[in-house]
Amino acid sequence: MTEERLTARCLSKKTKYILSAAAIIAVLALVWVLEQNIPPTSSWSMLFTVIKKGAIYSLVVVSMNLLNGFTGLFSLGQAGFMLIGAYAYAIFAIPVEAKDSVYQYYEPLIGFSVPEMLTNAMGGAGTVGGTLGEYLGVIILMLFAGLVTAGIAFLIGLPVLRLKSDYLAIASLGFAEIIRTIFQWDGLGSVTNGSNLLRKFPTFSSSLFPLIVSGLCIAIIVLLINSSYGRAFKAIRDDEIAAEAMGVNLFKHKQLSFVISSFFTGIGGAMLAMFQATVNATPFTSNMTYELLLIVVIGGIGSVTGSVIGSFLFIACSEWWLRFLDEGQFLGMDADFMRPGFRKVVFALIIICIVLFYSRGIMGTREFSWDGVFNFFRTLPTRLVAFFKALPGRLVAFFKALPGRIVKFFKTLPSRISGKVKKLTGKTKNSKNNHINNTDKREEAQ
Amino acid sequence: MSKENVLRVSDITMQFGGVVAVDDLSLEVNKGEIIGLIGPNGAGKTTAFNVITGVYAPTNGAVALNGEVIVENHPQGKMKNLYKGKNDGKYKDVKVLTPDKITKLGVARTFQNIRLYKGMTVFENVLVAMHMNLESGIFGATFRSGKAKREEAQMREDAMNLLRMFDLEKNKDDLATSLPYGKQRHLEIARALATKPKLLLLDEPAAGMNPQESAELMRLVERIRDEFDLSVLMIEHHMQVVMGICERIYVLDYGALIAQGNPEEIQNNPRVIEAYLGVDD
Amino acid sequence: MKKKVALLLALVMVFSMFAVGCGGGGDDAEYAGTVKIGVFEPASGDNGPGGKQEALGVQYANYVQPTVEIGGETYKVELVEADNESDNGKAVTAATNLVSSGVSIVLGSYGSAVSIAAGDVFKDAGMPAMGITCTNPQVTKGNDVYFRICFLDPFQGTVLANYAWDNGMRKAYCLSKLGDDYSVGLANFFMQAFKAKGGAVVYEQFPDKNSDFTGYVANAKKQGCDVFFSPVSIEAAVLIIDQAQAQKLGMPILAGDTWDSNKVAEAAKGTDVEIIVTTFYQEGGNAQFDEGIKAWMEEDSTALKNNGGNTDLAAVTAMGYDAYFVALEAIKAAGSTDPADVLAALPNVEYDGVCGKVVFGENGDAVRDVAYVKKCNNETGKWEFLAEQRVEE
Amino acid sequence: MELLSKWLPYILAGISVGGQYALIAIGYTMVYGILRLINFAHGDMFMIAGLMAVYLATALPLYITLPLVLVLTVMLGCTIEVVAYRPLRTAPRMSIMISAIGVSYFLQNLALYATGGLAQTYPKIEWLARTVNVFGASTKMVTLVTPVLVIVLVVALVMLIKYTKIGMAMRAVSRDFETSQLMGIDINRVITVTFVIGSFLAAIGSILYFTNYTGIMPTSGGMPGLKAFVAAVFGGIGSIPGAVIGAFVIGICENLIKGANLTTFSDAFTFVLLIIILMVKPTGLFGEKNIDKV
Repeated sequence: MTEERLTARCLSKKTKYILSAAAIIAVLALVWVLEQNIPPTSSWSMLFTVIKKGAIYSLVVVSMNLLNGFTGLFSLGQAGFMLIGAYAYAIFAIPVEAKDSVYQYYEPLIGFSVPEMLTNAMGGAGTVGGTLGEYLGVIILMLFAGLVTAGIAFLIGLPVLRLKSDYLAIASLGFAEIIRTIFQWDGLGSVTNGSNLLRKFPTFSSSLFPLIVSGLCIAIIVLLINSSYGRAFKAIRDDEIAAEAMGVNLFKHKQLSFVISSFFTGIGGAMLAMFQATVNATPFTSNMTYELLLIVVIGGIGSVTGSVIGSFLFIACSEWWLRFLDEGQFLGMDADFMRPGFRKVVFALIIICIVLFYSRGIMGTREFSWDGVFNFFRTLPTRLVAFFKALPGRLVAFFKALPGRIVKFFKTLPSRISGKVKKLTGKTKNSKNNHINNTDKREEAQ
Repeated sequence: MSKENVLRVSDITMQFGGVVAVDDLSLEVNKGEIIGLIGPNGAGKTTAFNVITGVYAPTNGAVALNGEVIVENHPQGKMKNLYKGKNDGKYKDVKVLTPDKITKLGVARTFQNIRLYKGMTVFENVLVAMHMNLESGIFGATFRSGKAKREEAQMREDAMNLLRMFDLEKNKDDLATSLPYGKQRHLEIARALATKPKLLLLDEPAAGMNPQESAELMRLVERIRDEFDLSVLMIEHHMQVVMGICERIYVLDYGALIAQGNPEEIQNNPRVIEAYLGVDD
Repeated sequence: MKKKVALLLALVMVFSMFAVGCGGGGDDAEYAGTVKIGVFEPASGDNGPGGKQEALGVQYANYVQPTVEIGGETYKVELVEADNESDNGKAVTAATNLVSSGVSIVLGSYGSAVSIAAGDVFKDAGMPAMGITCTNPQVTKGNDVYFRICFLDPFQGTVLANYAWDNGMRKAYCLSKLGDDYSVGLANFFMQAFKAKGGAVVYEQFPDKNSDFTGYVANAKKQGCDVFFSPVSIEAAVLIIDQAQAQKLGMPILAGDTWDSNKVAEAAKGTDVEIIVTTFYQEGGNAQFDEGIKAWMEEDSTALKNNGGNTDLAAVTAMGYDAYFVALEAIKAAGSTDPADVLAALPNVEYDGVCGKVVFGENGDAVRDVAYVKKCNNETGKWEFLAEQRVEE
Repeated sequence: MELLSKWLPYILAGISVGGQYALIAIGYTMVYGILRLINFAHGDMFMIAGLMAVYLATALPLYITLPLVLVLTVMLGCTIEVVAYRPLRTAPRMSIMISAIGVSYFLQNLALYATGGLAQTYPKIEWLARTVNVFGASTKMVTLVTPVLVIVLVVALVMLIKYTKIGMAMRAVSRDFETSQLMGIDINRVITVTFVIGSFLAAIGSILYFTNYTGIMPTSGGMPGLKAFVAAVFGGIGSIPGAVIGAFVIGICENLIKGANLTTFSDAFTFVLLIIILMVKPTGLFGEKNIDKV
């Protein structure tokens, strides 16, 4: 019996590969079919906004999770790195004849456009080769954006990664703000167009593009996490001192994680630029980083699957599903309190609830696996049957006990409120362990 | 007794400000030996470990591994005035290796207050310790190059062997922290062995164990020494364990070495008895 | 405990989804159908106050004329508003949202930056868009679907520069906001024109979310300028006036159309700060419109609040009113609610509005050659008409 | 003399804004000293205090409004502590920090909803807002009042911490959380008092700050909050005099930079300063070396 269960539980590696490939193809095909059939004026076209932005955010959030969740580095520089990626892409992608209208007040310094050059080199606009060339140029530039971001991250990492937890957070936040200012500076106007919009660079129109790019990048991150290096990162997260004692070079591995995370953040930034069709530095504030961090938490710190689910949920809620809260109607009635901004209040409340009551997030540290899915469905019938069998009894018991409970609730309310304070004092004892844990070597001296 | 020297700690003083945690400590470990480091609580034993493994830079003194100096320091800056040791001026060089470098040179340790990687499985805990010997770069490892695949397979096999030796293979996929206390101690040793050390530092390996478990541990330590061809330096409070397997014992009190010798000598040393039991006036 | 909270949350979500479903219904039977007009305006952020005033004009126009005749049948006009939050990033999704809600034409936005940022969304969807007071040339340039009914910054900048020069000002302090295409653009065109005349300029920019203008006012004083040119948002305007008063700026403040707002006038009330602006419309230019909208605002408390608590008119409100009627004309001319038809009909629409005649010329920009110069009366806190300014080509 | 008259307006502005940062920074530094928590919501509480004054002043006279604002802000601060931080006492530090970010997000959005995204104008406190002349430079009265008030409050606070029983308890808790608990100190009481003091000072800071810069937006708390936090780090987090000095340094430098026509960099400079100090002296000006252990 147990033997049989064990074999039933695990699918073979080959099956998993086939399933994954089939799932990916199915999703991409579905998106493609939907895109062909849903006109932009349909209310369902918001779906594509969610897919595009969700895919981009997934990549950025997963790279943030690599840093915060897998390496335990509390870095808050994400928005700054996205900004670098976005600019690195945009500056070199603006077609030559559009430069004058984009750089209205400056003499553009970069006199070429990579996608354009490749389009011309491979057969000119309109031809098959030209189109391929443009794609190639875009891909090259996205890699370039990642590399530039990684390079700058390397330099920032040199001083910043020697700092500990909170100091690291605040220093990286500071660097992000400095980056933002530099990119807005008039003096660099001939490259960055000062604080003004960069636009007219090639963008994508199909949701497949960000899906595929983000998917590939996330796959690479997952491979990394599952490699020996990923284990070293996790060891640093769990216990820096023990990691170092087992021969893990702390600085080198922190730097690796930081640079790789920034590389993918840069690519994410480039895609965000393409999604928005314009870039300027203003929106890349610390609030953007906080938003990303909240998504990491909602998904689960230390879960790639969670980050991806969290991103799509977050984007769908904030851009689409909760919009009705702003529109002044509730169940068909006019509701005065539902004016613009109400959506965000509700949204913020939901987030606080998640942080307070589900600090492990949607996935905790678990990951998606075919075994998990199959086991879920395999055991579903039995569990459902059990649930419904037990339901009448439980309902009866519940309603029987209800009056007594309500009375008890109000009777004990005063004493519980006064008792709460004491209880919390007792609890704090354990907390101290977490409190100091990975902070100082000194504490374990004696 | 012309045994090959593995570890030589010379004149180590460790001060935190004006507080002397280790006072002018010298000790030696030779190849294949099991050496005990004992002393009352707060005597500076763990601090000595921390100096040897590079967690702290000593205020003065040197540590040599296989004849090669890995740590050397002398009082500098503010410490010049605060230094209370005797050997001022004897050490000129400053050499402070980070713990990971020292581990690479062949010193592995366990921790008094078990420091396993909480979020990782038993198997992964051991694999991490093998990471430092990985030759593939990050690209190879990520994209699973042929070499990386071979290395990974080798690592997994070695790790399984280690787990088997410590009777942990059934717990392979459990979270490290879900293990019972005694097994966590074993896992820490297994993890330390995974770094392929020449010298193993055990910080109270028998803490919290009953006599039977302690006895098993003794046999295990001896077996490790023989099978892995290494030397062991251990801090231990269980006199049964220390006296049972250690060839030589160093006794620390208030940071300073008060006695050394074989178990018998130590047991009869009046200063040791005094340190442990106090004196009647 | 946790499970219960989870269940509760899930219930709320499900409930909400139903609310969405139910909220959508309710077509009135008396009309042949509904035509939707998108209002793409900031309701929050820096340009929130201006965006709200501009949207007021559209809302009032919708109140005056809630139906439109298309092909002999009466259609109800419904406004769909989307808040772009004065943020270039949010502008894109707000615009997508408008497009996806099935509007026939989009009006807005106040603030050029968001219009530029969202331009491509409209372009890709083939959705006609009509800028009301976004004056930066880049809004319509190279974008076939974006039109506008106001004048442009090169024109406004020149008007302001001429005014400054003609009034004996020789050195100008220019202040714009980082990343705000409107203020940066207008400041640049002003400087070009002012320098061409032989004037000197000092140029500075302040960062996003800045509320400390002490240094900027002090700099203008230190440099010995004759005029303080700051075509920035209303939010910043109020703070600048406050600092100018505290530090005794001692020079007139010159600004563009954004400052033509009762909020600004109110801030200047009781101070001795001299403020001069150029704008699209002069209150009293069309008595019928003025009275009508004032009466409407008196009745509608939300509208009154959005206008800043009193019924003084901003030029952008009048422009919003005109824009709505231009849009109706276009829909009538198209004879359909399909955005593509409206887009085809739009270039040829002509309309005589309260702010003058709207005829679309090159790039889809309205042909405008008049700006009104107004000055703030510090005692009454009202705008007073000063001059009509044209530019000799 | 000419040099002075040229730079005086900037220095005055710097002292004034520095004092206001100081009042916020004390809240940060005290909370951090005790809970090891960067209270990201502190800056937003400062903004909410401003908004409360705006709304209360429409119905009540100023002499009732202002004390009421102080009381309500203190209550808000304690509520945040009880609702968002206290349940997480046993959770890892990152959770509580994220909870703080969540609260900050909530307060900002609540303000956005309440104001409809429009900037509110702070009620004019005649005495503080009137223009005065200092050595030829015109400025608001609040510029002169701020540094004096800050010094008075800081002295009072230091006395409180040094000489009262609760002050002693606070010092003990910030030194060693666990031991002081074993010694019978009521941790929650100490934390509540910390939040009371922090919120109270933030409320006073908000009165001074918004009298100086009269526009309040939902995001108004962000930058001053961040700068005040940098000031706290600069002075050595946990140290009250350090936070005050750090705040004045940042306020003055920031305005001098504006005076040097580098206005674009006035915000970024704060962070440059932060990074320099973290590189050179990671524990800040007056920070203790093994601060992490506390």
